[in-house]
Amino acid sequence: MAKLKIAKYWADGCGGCDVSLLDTDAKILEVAAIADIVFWPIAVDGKYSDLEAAKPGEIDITFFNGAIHTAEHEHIAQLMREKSKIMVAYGSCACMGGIPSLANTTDRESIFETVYHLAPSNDNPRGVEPQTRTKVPEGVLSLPMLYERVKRLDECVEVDYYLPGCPPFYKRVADVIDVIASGKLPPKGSVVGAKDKALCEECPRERHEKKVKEFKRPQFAQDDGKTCLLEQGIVCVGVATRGGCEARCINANMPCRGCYGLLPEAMDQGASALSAVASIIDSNDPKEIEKVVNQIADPLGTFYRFGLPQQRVRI
Amino acid sequence: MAKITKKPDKEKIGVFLCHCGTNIAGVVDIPALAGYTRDLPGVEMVDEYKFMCSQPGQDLIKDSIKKHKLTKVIVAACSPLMHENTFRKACEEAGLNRYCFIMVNNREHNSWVTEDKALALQKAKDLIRGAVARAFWLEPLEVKEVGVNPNVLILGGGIAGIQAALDLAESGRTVYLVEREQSIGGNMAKFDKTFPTLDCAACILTPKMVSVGQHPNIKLWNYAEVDEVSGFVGNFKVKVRHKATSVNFEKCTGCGICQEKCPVKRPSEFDEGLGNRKAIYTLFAQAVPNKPVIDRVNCTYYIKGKCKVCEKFCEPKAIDFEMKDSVEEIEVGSIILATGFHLWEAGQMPELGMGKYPNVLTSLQFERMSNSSGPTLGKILLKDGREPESVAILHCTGSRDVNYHEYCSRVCCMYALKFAHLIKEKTKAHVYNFYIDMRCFGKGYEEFYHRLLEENVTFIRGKAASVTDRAENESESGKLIVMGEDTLSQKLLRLPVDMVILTNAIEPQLDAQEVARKFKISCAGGGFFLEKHPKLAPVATASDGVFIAGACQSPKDIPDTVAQGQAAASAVFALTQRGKVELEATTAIVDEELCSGCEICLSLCPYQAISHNAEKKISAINDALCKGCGTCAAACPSKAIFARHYTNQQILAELEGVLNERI
Amino acid sequence: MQAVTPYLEVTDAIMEAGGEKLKTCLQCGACTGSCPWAPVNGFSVRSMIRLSQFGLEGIEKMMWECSTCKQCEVRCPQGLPIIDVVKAARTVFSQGGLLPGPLRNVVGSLVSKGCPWGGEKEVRYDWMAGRPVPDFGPDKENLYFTCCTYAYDPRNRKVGEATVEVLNKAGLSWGVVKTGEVCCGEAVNKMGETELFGKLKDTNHKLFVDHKATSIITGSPHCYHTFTKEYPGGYKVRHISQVLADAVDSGKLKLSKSLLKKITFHDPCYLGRHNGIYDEPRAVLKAIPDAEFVEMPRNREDSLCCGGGGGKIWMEVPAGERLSDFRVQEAIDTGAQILVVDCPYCLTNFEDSRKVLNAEDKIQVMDLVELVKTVI
Amino acid sequence: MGKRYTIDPITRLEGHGRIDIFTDDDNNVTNAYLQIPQLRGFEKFCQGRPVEEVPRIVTRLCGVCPEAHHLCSAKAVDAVYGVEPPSAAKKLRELMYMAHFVHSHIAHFYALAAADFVMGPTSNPAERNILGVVGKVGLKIGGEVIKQRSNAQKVQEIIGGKATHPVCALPGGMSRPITEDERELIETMGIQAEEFAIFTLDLFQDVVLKNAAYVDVIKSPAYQLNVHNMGLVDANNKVNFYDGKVRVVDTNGKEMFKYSPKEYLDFVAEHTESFSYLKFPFLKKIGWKGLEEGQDSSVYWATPLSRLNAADGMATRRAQGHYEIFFKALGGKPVKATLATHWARLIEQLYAAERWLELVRDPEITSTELRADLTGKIPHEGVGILEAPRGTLTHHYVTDENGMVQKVNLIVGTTNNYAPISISIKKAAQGLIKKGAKVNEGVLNMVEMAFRAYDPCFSCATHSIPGRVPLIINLRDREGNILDTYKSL
Repeated sequence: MAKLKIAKYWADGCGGCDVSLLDTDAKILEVAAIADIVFWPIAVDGKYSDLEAAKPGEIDITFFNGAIHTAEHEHIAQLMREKSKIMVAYGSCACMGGIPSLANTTDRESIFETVYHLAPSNDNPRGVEPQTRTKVPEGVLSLPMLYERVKRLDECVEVDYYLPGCPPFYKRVADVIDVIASGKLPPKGSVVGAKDKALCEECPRERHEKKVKEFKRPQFAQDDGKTCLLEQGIVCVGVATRGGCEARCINANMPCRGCYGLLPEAMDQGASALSAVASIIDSNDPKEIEKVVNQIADPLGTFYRFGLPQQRVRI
Repeated sequence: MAKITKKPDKEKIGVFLCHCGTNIAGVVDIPALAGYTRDLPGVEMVDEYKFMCSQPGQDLIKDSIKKHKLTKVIVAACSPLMHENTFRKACEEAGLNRYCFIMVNNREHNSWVTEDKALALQKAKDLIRGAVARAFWLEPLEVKEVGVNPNVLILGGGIAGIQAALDLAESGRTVYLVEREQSIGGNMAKFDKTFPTLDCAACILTPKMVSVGQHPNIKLWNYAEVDEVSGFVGNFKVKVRHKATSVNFEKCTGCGICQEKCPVKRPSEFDEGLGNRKAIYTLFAQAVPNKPVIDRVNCTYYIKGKCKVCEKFCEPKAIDFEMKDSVEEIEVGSIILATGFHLWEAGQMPELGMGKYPNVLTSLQFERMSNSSGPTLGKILLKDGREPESVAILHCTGSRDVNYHEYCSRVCCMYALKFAHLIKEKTKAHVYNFYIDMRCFGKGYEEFYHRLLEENVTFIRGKAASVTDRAENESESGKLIVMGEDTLSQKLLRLPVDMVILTNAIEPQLDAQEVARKFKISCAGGGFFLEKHPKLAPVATASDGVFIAGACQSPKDIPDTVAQGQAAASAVFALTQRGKVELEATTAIVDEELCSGCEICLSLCPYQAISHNAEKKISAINDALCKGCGTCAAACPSKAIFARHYTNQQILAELEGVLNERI
Repeated sequence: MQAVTPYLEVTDAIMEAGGEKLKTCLQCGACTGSCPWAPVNGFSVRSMIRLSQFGLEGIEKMMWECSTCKQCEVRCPQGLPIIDVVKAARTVFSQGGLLPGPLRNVVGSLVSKGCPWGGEKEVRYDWMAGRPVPDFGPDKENLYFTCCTYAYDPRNRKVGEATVEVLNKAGLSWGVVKTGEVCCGEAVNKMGETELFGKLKDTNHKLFVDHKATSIITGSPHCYHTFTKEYPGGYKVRHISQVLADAVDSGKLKLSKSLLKKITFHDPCYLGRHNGIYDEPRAVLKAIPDAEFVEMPRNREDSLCCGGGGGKIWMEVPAGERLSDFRVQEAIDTGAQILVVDCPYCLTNFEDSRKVLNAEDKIQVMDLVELVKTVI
Repeated sequence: MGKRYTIDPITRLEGHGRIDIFTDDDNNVTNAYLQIPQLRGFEKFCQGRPVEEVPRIVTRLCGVCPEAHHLCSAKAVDAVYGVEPPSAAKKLRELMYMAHFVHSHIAHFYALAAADFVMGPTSNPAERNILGVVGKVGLKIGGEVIKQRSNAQKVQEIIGGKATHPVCALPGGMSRPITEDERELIETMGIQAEEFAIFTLDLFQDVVLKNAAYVDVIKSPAYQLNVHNMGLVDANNKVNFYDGKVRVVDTNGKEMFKYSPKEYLDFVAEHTESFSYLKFPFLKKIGWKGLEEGQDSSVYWATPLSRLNAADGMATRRAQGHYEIFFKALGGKPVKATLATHWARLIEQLYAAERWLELVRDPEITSTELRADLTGKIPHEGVGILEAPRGTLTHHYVTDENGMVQKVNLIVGTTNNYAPISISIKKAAQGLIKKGAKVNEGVLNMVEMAFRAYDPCFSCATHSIPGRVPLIINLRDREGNILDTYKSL
């Protein structure tokens, strides 16, 4: 078998996805054995012109991480799509928007206001804001306009596989590399490197009847270290999140925030989580239920931490 | 990250448009609708008929299924509540699974509520498009049948339960009649006369009670309660706890000597606190069975460890102080709940003086007082033994009142008239009735009201505001003063009377919620048991095989209660006579590939149909118990549970169809 | 009988002005039967509501009979907010200066001076002169809000003065914002002057927010009611009786002096029925050494209105119709030597009735705080 | 005006860090601009979130240094609640953080910086990468690099739940203790980390310091920068990464001031230019004087080099030895050679490894007393400061009384260095691009070396561009026409 040509690229992300690939350690050498990395800016010097010169379909697999926040991101995504046989949305940002898409709770203007006018460390007496065009003595400098809304990769180009996680757990990345090496790829559109079952399946904690009288924020809860966090009144999104990460946050005694994304049959991760959490409130009294629900500090930012661009009802 | 979904196979859909006379066709342009429908994807044929539910209409559907080899059928007619079964059967007779059929409600949802014909046509198109889109995703479901145990459990030995028990026993069923008091009879046994005919309540009730006691097919289990119910329609298992009576009924002859000799005196609950009873006691003289029980809370022996006077005098040696509760499990196929009502304590309305002034009585207290076997032997007397010179009867005590019970208690107007009559008959007192509206709706009721008007009772159109003993002048001293406005004369009234009778609201039994949970039925607003449908299935409940009768369903008078008792009996009869029941196929099912075992669903199921499979670490649903309510499917964060016939795909396809002009 | 035609525009106007539940009235008359005014002047709330349902003449007179004591509301089987209907009727009918004369003066004074009693702004804080009244600031926990009546009315001033002493004795961290307070607006709101009320509310609310007040103590139940029910909030509000009950309960305030007297307590409508505060003042009274506490026949939820609410404190009520006269008599009949109140309107009315009834030697009327002052 | 070169203007390729170098008619560099063309808005969208969740959100500022953000955020959140974590919790945090420094510095040195030195700055770009380095130094060493970095990641994963985007810090403490087995494992790895740090320093000596040509490059004027120095120091003015006060030492090596986190607004301010989304922090007491060097300028840097310049020494034995060698070799404090930053980084790596061992051998490290009592604490406002591998990191939060975030301000490691990087680039360009000289890829890479010394991470800085900066360098004439373009994606 000829060596595969693999590319990796990021858009609006944090670089954690690249680190996750490095974290496969020895596996990365196996990758080198089966594939040539033709394009990976974090580790390999490459030329944009090479990429552009490539023929359509010349790259076998592109791992694309990060969400789409500027025209540039979209442009590269389209270019990579054209040049690649397989496009993998790598990591939560590419799959579903990720944490950068929390910016969709606000707008560009408010971000500018906060960063350039309200930040207490600002010394900006003339109220300067970044401009798309700035005249300097030597010429004109331009900046790209930010999109108003952060998008998922598959809102811009067709995606063949989704590899979720923030970042994807390196063991699952290694699994996916094995699958690629074996050549036995699942049907297009599949989620890879994650389970079809919710995180609860992997969660080592004990479960009993779920009846919650009160929701507590983690810092005020006395976690016993072994009982289902939800049962202890600590909001955990694991019930509405794909497994695959081996419940590492929960093993560190912290609740899941849903980075592996929505379950195969679910339509909206936040709605699923919310309906599950709402179902376990131990009361029939609407007033008490309202009181308990209000104890959930930040439903939007908790249940849609990673997937705002994916929610069915757009804000 | 949507799951890969398979495109549904090609379908042959037949659509049948019902005119419903002019009900639908008068508003919706049926030919235009037919033309539109014909072009929808998957639609093989479209036909229309004046009355699709008629025999020719059904034949049309059957013939078309065969002729066109239809795989799915849609009928656009009235509400599925009316004729879904009709058309399902038609489909089945033509060899098509009944779940491959959809009914579009083109009448209640459209023609009856839409004036603009163009809009009505548009809406009909939208609804049919939705049904067609959904039809692709429908799957045939298997309908299972189970046998029905002919035995019946009736909970509650009031008039409703008595009537149902007698009817069913006559039909040859074995009836377990479980009553928590030591005698059957219920509230009716406390009444004096019944309105509007003024029959003596005991005269019409006791013969039935005796029949129950004697009937070979009735197992009368008094002083017993249901601990646990499991199983499902036709196959219930019920654990009944026989409370320790401390009296061996086999040996007891009912001679009554023990009651005579017992030194303890307690206010009698049966007499609503107006008279006394002993620590060993029967409820009343005509009790069935007429055998006493020991009230262990108040019995000197149980408190202090000695006394045993009753034992000393009991010749048959029937007293058994060591008796313990015993639990017996029975198997029955159907259950009737006839648990009756509770009379609201008006103590929550302090302005009416209940509990504060001795001559303010509840309605049941008055019944007991007026009853010739009651504490005053039927005499209407004040606390000091005098006969009252004036009595006020206050209607709507805690009924029709958002602060207490929003509903009308339905019987108060009539018994208030009866009380007025009895007072007039037995005393020289003047009677005032404070009412908001006079509700006399039954057979002979208005006539009874008319009779009372002639009997010189004063009717005051206004709700009494307060009762006080604070006299402002000599003539008020020693009286109860009722304040209220006569709204018709627009005068504020200050009425000094000797006695005040309240018409306390009728409430569900205090443990109604608990009983509902045990039998997996629901409670409606106000806490009364919820029937399956107020008009179409008034004695059935959401739990198949469990029926309700009498005041546990809503406040009602004796004629209605007896009628419902018989209705419940006939429903049970029909069920047991058939001998088999179909289990609803539209149950929920767990996808084992998707269930993570988070156990969210477990505590949510109102029918306790879900259990945790410890081996597979996932949830499992018992088909026979599941009612397909969908609560678990909605809550399941994995969407690993889906409700058959209402899958997400089906619902979304229908929505998509309704909302999207192009499907 | 003269035939009339319903004037439903008026009905609509009343419904729009806050009486939207008007039509749910069953006309059962429980309200009239409960109303303390009905027996003395024949006022029928039900009748007023009926007329309102048709927009007929007569509302405009009847509506001023109500002192918003809430007795009817608690008994209304339909849960109709009757006071809102009265208020709405007043809003509709008093537009264009149709207020009864005495109330016009009140409104004028509120507009120009921010107080209903005609007192100048400058003298509002005079009562504090020479008294240890701390300034409210960031270092203080509680802001004490001075009711206009305590500030301007000579009899009521004594209550304010007692309050200073008692709060200091209890070691409470408190202070007064000694500029910018205006009337809480409760009465004028019930008089239907919603716009004026809005202005007063905004002024005080801004004062609270500007001073970062998180906890407010009021002497008058009317201020308490308005701050908790009508103001935007953001601060905890306590009535002085709650503060005293707390201080007594926690031992911060010791009631150490003996009081060999029989005392009774009158529940002000706005403390009791409107806000459910019944136990706190009683707890304080029962903690007074040696005092014998007796209840009047009409107590707690059944308490008889003094007749001063809803603007009626400024209106002339003919002799024989004054509720306070009946109430003081009721107190005398219990054998009590002191009638304790904790509302400036009740205090004012009862002091008047004492004189009218020539009962000045039979019974004393004291505010709760005044009485507490004498036993610490 | 000369010829107009138009090199395929890939105008849509605009999301990368971009350097525009303007030349005059004689092809002399007149100015150079570094533009950062993106912004993500964490400061805004963290508003309304519960403050305890912020440490779990801000990790996504940067997947390369998430521990820095997690722990800095945790410190700020502690301050918001006005609590100090128990000492075991602090030690556990610092232990994780030392592993993070080791991981980060290894990654930077071997994956990014070493290529320039080991392969040569003008070597074939196709080989100028980590694989080239491994090829040259040997596969065994390559394997060791991977192993050591991996070990450091493992330690962070044990303590933090995940190495990339840890979750362990709660207001006032840590969520989970470590077991004795875990402690032993971490100790074993620490011993190796220390050895490897020594090895790397030796390697640096061999390939860089013993090569006169490279030393010339390091000392060449194009790579000198005369600005103030910032760094976190402990009570003894020794370098500290997790805790202490920020010390600023001027261009002459004299202490200008020292401040604690909550005072930061008195000492640092940020200047905005319309051509970039990134702000320029500067010393507030001096005031913004533009992109200028010198004692009078308010520009400072916050890098491994500045940290060494700003401190009086290292708190561990072996690192202190190298600290002394370092300043002796480079002519005393403060060192102004940009490229010496690489060396400073390796000394820090050694310090981190030594401190790692100290902490893991502390008997308290397996304690389960990890949470401060929050009862009765009303959250309000807090500032956290620590040293990220790429510079001093400041997180500042204000919350309502329920601990819901109302304001967030961030001054991130690399942001501190925006002004010095800009000046360094301009100087390098002016030094390297001369009249008549052919501008080739190698020359432009040498411009980029000035930039790379800072290990700039604009993922953090603008909370925008992830990972190492992909660059476009445009060479423009006075009219702004692009003469030449160099792109590294």
